[in-house]
Amino acid sequence: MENNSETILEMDNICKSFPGVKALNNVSIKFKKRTVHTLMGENGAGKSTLMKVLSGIYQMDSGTMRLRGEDVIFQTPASALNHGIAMVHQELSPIVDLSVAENMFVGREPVLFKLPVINRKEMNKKANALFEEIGIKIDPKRRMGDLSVAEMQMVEIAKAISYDAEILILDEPTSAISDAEVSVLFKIIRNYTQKNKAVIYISHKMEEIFQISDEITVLRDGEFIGTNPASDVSEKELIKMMVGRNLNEIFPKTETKIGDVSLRVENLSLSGKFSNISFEARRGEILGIAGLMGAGRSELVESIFGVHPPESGSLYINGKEVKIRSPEDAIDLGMALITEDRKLTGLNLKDSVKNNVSIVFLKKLARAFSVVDKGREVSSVEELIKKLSIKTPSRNTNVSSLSGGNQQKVVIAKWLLSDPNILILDEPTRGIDVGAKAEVHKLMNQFTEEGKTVIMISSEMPEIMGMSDRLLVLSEGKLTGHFQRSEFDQEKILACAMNHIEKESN
Amino acid sequence: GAQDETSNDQITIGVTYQNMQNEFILSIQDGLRAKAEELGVKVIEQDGQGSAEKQISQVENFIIQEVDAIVLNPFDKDGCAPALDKAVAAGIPVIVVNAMVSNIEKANAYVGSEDVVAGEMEAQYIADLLGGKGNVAIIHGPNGHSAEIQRTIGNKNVLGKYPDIKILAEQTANWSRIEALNLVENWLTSGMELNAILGQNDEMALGAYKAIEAAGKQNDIFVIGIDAIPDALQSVEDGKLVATVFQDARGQGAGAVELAYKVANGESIPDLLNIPFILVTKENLAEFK
Amino acid sequence: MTAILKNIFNISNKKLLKDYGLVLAFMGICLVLSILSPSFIKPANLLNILRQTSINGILAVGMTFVIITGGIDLSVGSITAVAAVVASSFAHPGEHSIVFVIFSGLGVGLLLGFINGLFIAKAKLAPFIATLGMMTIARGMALVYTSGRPVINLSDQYNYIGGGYIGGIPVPVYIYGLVVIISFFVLRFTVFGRRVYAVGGNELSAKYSGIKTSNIKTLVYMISGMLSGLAGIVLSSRVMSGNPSAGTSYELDAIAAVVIGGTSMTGGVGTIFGTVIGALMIGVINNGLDLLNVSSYFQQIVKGSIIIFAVLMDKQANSKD
Amino acid sequence: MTAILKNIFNISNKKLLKDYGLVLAFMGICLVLSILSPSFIKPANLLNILRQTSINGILAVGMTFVIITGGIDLSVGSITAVAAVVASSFAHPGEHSIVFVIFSGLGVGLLLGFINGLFIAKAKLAPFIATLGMMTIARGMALVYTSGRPVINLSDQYNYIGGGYIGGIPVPVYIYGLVVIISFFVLRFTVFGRRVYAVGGNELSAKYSGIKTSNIKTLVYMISGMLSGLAGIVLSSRVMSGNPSAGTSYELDAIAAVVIGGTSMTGGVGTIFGTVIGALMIGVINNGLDLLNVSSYFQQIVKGSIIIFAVLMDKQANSKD
Ligand SMILES: Nc1ncnc2c1ncn2[C@@H]1O[C@H](COP(=O)(O)OP(=O)(O)OP(=O)(O)O)[C@@H](O)[C@H]1O
Ligand SMILES: Nc1ncnc2c1ncn2[C@@H]1O[C@H](COP(=O)(O)OP(=O)(O)OP(=O)(O)O)[C@@H](O)[C@H]1O
Ligand SMILES: [Mg+2]
Ligand SMILES: [Mg+2]
Repeated sequence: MENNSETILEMDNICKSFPGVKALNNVSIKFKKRTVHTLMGENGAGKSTLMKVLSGIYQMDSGTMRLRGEDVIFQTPASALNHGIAMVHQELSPIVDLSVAENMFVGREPVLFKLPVINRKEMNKKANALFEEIGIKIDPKRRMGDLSVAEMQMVEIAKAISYDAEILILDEPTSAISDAEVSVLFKIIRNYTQKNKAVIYISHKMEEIFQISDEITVLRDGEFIGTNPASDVSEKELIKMMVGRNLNEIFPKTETKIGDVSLRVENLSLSGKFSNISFEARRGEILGIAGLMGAGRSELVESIFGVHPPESGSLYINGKEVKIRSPEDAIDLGMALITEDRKLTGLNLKDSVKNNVSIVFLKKLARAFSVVDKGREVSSVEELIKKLSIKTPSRNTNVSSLSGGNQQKVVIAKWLLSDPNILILDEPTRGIDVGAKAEVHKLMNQFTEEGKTVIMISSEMPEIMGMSDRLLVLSEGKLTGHFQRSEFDQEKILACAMNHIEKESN
Repeated sequence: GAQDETSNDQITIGVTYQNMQNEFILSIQDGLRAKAEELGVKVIEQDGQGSAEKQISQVENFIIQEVDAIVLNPFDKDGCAPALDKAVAAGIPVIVVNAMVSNIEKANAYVGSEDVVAGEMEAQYIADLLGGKGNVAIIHGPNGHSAEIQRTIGNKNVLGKYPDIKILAEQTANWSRIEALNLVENWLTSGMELNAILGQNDEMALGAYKAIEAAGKQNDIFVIGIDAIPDALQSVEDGKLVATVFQDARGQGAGAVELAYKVANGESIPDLLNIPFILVTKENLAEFK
Repeated sequence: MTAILKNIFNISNKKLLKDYGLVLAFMGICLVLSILSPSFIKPANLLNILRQTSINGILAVGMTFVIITGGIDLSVGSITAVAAVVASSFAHPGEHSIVFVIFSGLGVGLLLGFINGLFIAKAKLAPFIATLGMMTIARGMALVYTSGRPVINLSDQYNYIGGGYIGGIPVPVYIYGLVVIISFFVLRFTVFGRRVYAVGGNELSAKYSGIKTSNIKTLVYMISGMLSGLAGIVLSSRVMSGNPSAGTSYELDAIAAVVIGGTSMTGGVGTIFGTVIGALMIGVINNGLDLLNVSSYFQQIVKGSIIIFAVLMDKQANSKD
Repeated sequence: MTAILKNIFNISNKKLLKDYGLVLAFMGICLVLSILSPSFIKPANLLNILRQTSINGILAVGMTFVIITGGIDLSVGSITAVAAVVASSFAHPGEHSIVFVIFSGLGVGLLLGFINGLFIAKAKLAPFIATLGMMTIARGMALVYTSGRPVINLSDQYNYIGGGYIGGIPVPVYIYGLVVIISFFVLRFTVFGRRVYAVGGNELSAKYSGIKTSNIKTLVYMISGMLSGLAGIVLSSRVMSGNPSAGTSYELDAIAAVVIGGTSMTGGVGTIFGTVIGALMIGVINNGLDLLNVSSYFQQIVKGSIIIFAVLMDKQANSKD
C-alpha cells in the first residue's frame, strides 16, 4: 500500500472555534490516494467539524490546507466540490419533494441542448446506471420523502460517489443502514480507492473500522492525537487514544434477578406494519428485538408507546390490561421510548439542552399554577449532563450546536429523567462513541438491577447479543424467532431475521 | 326559486355601491331599497368593497345578467369610468349616484352633488367661525381615494382664499376614528396650537374631538366633519362638533332608483338630479334627526 | 362520488391524484353555482371570471415561486400600485411607445423585487419583514410619485391591454394564460425551477450541493416583483387610470390562492396548476356570490367558509390514499 | 457605540444580549426622535405612545403565542371587530353590568379562537388558511350583527376602559401591562409555556414526549382570540363606538411587532419581551412621524425603512457575537 499512495491533501494546524468551544486546535493530518483514512474520536472530538472545514461549509480560523501541493481555501461547498471534494453528511438532508434522481443531481442537472431545461430522461438514466454499478435497487423516479431512512442514506452515498471526486468524505454513513447495505458500501469504497482516489471515513463502529481502514487518525477534544496504519493498532489502543484511559468491557452485562412480567403484549396488529405480535417482558430483564432494517421493529414499539395505537390486540402492564392511546398515556404508565431518529422525533433543535432534557419531566416539576420548579429542574438536568458526560458549553446551549453523538445523549437524558419503569430504546447507541456507549449500557444494567424493564432494538449484532437476556426476532412484521441468552447464535438469529426474505427467494 | 333572474314583466336594476362598510352608503341603500319596493322593481345589489376594479367586474356581471338598468355609486372617479363605458357599450342605461365618474357625460343621469362642494362647505364654515384667521389641520381620508381627493380640493379651494388661515398639519386617518384619535393626540402633545380641525368624514372628526376633549381643549378648537351620521348629529347637538355636512343619502338612493326605473321603462329623464349638501349646525339640527 | 372520480382519473396518475381533491372541490363549487344561477355557465360569464381572476392570478403565480422557496411576498399589492402609476405616467396618448410603457412597468416591478431579494438573500432578513417594509415603502413611493392623485388620460393602446379583446377573448386572459404556461414550464422543466424546490425543501442541502441559494432566492423575488409590475399594468389599463392606492391588500388574495392550491407555506412543495385552481376558486366564488346577489356581509361568511371547506375536502381526499 | 453598550450590559447575561440589538435599535430611534422633536420625551407623550400601542400590543402578545407554535393568526383584526360590536351592543347605559359586557367580548373572542384552534389542531388545516377563512367569516359576522352600522350610545362605565385614567395613567396602559406580565410569566415559567415552545420547535418530538400537541395548539388560538376580544373592548370603548369595520388589517401590525421582536415565523423561538419592544417600536415610529408632521406619503417610506433598518441592526448585533 504505502509505496503507490502519494499524499493528496495536507491539513496543517487547523483551528476552528465556536462560541464557547474550541472545536479544532492545531489539527494536522495528511491524506493519501488509494487509501481509506478513518477519523475516530469521542462525540464532539471535532471530526465532523474538520470535514466541514474541508468541504467548504465552515471556514477555519487559522491553518493551511494543501491539495495536491497547492494552498487552497474553500469559501463555499461549491468550490470544494469543484476541487474534487465530496461529502456525505452525518445528518441526512434530503429534499423530500424532489425525486431521487433530482436529489442526486441537484446543482449539476443534465440539460437539453445546452438550454437550462432539465433532461429528465438522461438524469434518470445516469442515476440508474450508477445504482446498478454500485449495486443498489432504488427507482430514481421515486419521491425522496417516500424512501426509508436507509434508502435515503444509500442515495446520499450514491450522490457523493457520482461526483467522482478525488476525495470522498463519509461521515458516519453506516449509522442508519443494515449489515447487508454496509457490505455493499464497503465494496463501493474499495472500488473507489482502486481508482486512485482517497476516502475519508468516520465511524464509531470498531469492527467496521478494522474492516475498511488503511489508516486511522484519532482526535480528542479538538486535538490531533495520532495517525496509525490500521494494521498497527489494536482496538484497545485506539480506545485508549480516544478516551485517554483504558476501557475494558464493552458489553458489561451484569446478572440480575429476573422478576415478574411487567409488560405483556397479545396479538398486537397494525395493518401493513406488523401482525399478531405477542411477547412479554419482565422486571430486571433486557429484552432485545433484532431484525433487519424495515422489519417493523420501530413501528411495533411506537405502537406500544401510543404513537400509532395498534388496530387490534391487547396490552397488559403488571398484569392489568391497559389502553394506550397516546404517548402521554404511555408515559403516565411509566414507559419511556428513546426513538431512533433524534432529529425527527427526539429533539427540539431550536431549544437548549436543559429544555430538551426536562420536557417530559416538566409535569412532575410543576408547582402551584403549574409553574416549573426551576431549581429542581436545573439540578436534575445538571446531574444528567454529568452522568452522561454530555459535552456542551452549558445547559443553556442550543442542542443544534452539539455534535451528533452528544445530541443523542441529550435524548437519552430526557427519558432517564422521566424515571420510567419500562424503558424502550430504539437504536440507542447509534452515533455515540465507545465511552458513551459503555455509559448507556451501564445505565441499562443499573436499570434492570433496580428491577425495571428494558426493551432494546439494535441493528448491531454484538451489542444486542451482548446486552440482552432474551431476544425476539422480527421479520416483515412477524415474530420469527425467540432466543434465551444461552441459545444466542448469530447465524440462527440472522436466519430468523431473513426468514421471510429467504422464503420469497426460494 | 328566488333566482329567476330577469323575468320579463319585472324590471331588474343592478346596483353597485362603493363600499358597504360605510355608514353613509348604507343610508343610500336604505333609500334605494324603500323606493324600489314602492316601485316594484327588483334590485341586484353588489358591494364594491372599496375597489374600482371590483365595481367594473360587478358591472360586467350585470351585463351578463341582462339587467334593465344600472345604478353606479362609483368608488373612484377615474377608475370606475370603464364600468360606465362597458354598460353603455352593452346598451344598458346607467344612473350614477352620490359620487362622480370622469366620463359622467355618458351616463343617463347623475344624482347627487360633487364631493368638492362638501369640502368647500366645511372649510367655509370653519373659515367663517375663525373670522378668516387661525391655524387649522386637515384629517384626510385614505390617500388617493376619490372622496379624499375631491374633499381636499374643496377644503383648499376655500382655505386658499384666506391668507391668514394657516394649515399647520395634514395627515391621513383612513376614515378611521381610532386613527384620527391617535393622530390628534400626537398633534396636541407636540404643542401644535390649533384653532380648528377639518375631518373629511364624521368618524375622523369624532375621533379628533375625543382627543381634544381629553386634552381639555374643547373650547379652543373647532371640529367639523362630513356625512351627518347619527353619532355626529348627536355630537353636534351636544355642542361638541361644531357642524357636519349632510348629504341626503336616502334621497339620493331613492332618486337614483326612480330614474333608473323610468329610463328602463323608456321614459325620458333629466340628466341631473341635484341633491345638494346641507350644512348641519345646532340651529338646523332638528331637521336631520 | 369520490370513488367514481377515482375511476375516471386513473389512480396510477399520481400527480393528478394529488391535486384531485382540490379539483373536485372546485368542480363541486362550479356545479352548485351553475344550478343556483343559470347565468353562471354562460360563456360570457366564464370569460368574465377569467378576466376578473387574471390580476390576482398573475400575482399568485409570482407568489408561488416565492412560497416554494419558503418565503413570502407581502409587497405585491404595493408594487402593483407603483407599476400602475409609473406605467400610466408614460402612457398618455402620443407620448411614448407602448413597448416602452410596458417595460417601464415591468422594470420598476423587477427593480423593487430585486431590492426585496437583496434584503432577504444577502442581508438575510426574514422575508416577512423585508417585504412588509417594502409594502409600506412602495405604497409611499406610489403616493409621492403621483402626489396622491391618480394618473389619468391614458392612450387607447394602453387601454387595450386591460380592456381589449382578441377573437372575443379578453386580452388579460391571454396575458394570464401566457404567464401560467411559462411559469409552469419554468418551474417544472428547467434547472432553475428544480432549484427553487431544492432551496425551499432543504436550503442547507441545496447549499451543500453547490447551489448559490441566495441567487435563487433573489430571482424568485424578482419574478414576483416583475409579475406584480405586470399586474399593475393590467390593472391600471383595466380601470384606465393609475391609482396609487390600487392593489391594497392584494397580497392576501394572492397568498390565499397559492395556499388553497396546495403549496405549503414552509416551502419545498407546490405547483402552478394548484395555484391556478386556487385563484380560479376565489374568482368563481366572488363571481358566483355576486350573481346570486348574496348580501355582501353574508358573502364574506360564505366565502370564508367555502375556502375552509374546499381545503378541508382536499385534505380528506389526499389523506385517504 | 456597540462596544460601549456591550460593556454596559454585561455580556455574560446571554438573555439580554440576544435582544440587545433590537433594544439598541429601539433606543436609537427614540434618541433621534427626542432630538428632532422636543415634545417626544414629554411624559404626556410617552403615555400617549403607550396608550396608542396598547391595542396592537395586546394583539401582538396573543400572536406571539401562536407564532411560537409555528402558526399564524390572520383573524385577530376581524375578531377584534366582532368583540367590539358584541360588547358594545351590551354596553348601552344602564342595560347590563360592566362585568357581563366585558365577559361577552372576551367570550366571543375566545369562542372564535377556539374554532380556529379546532380547524388547525384537529382538522389539521394550515393555520394560514383556517385563520384567513375566519378573518373573512368574522368580519362578515360583525357586519351582519350590526347591519353594517356602528353601535353607539355606550355607557360611561364602558368608556372608562379605553378612556379612563388611574393615577394619571390611562387605563389601557394598565390593561396592556397586565397582559404583558401574565403572558411573560405563563410563557416563561409555566409548564404550558414550555410546551408551547416544544410544539413550535419540533411538533413530532413534542408528541413523542407525551405532549398533547393539538391541545396546546388549540389553546394558543384561544389565547389569541381572547386577547383579540380584549383589544376589541379597549378599542370600542376608546372611540365610544363598536364599528364592524374596526381592526381591518390589524393582523399585519401585530405580526410585524412579533417578528420585529425576534420571534421566528417558523416557530419554536420568541419572547414576550421582544414582542413588547416590537410593538413599542411601531408605536414610537407612528407617534414620532406624526409629531414631526412628516407628510403622510413620506411617512410610509420612512416607516418601512425604519422597520427594515431596525431589524437589520438587530441581526448585525447578534451575528457579531
Ligand atoms: N455550528 C456549531 N456551533 C457551535 N458549536 C459547534 C457547531 N458545530 C460543532 N460545534 C461544537 O464543536 C465540537 C465538535 O463537534 P463535531 O460535530 O465536530 O464533533 P464530532 O467529532 O463529529 O462528534 P460526533 O461523533 O458526535 O459526531 C462540539 O463540541 C460541538 O458542540
Ligand atoms: N412514516 C412512515 N411512512 C411510510 N412507511 C413507513 C413509515 N415508517 C416506517 N415505514 C415503513 O414501515 C416498515 C417498517 O419500518 P420500521 O422503521 O418499523 O423498521 P425497523 O425494523 O425498525 O427498521 P429500522 O432499523 O430501519 O428502524 C418499513 O418498510 C418502513 O419503510
Ligand atoms: Mg460528527
Ligand atoms: Mg427502526
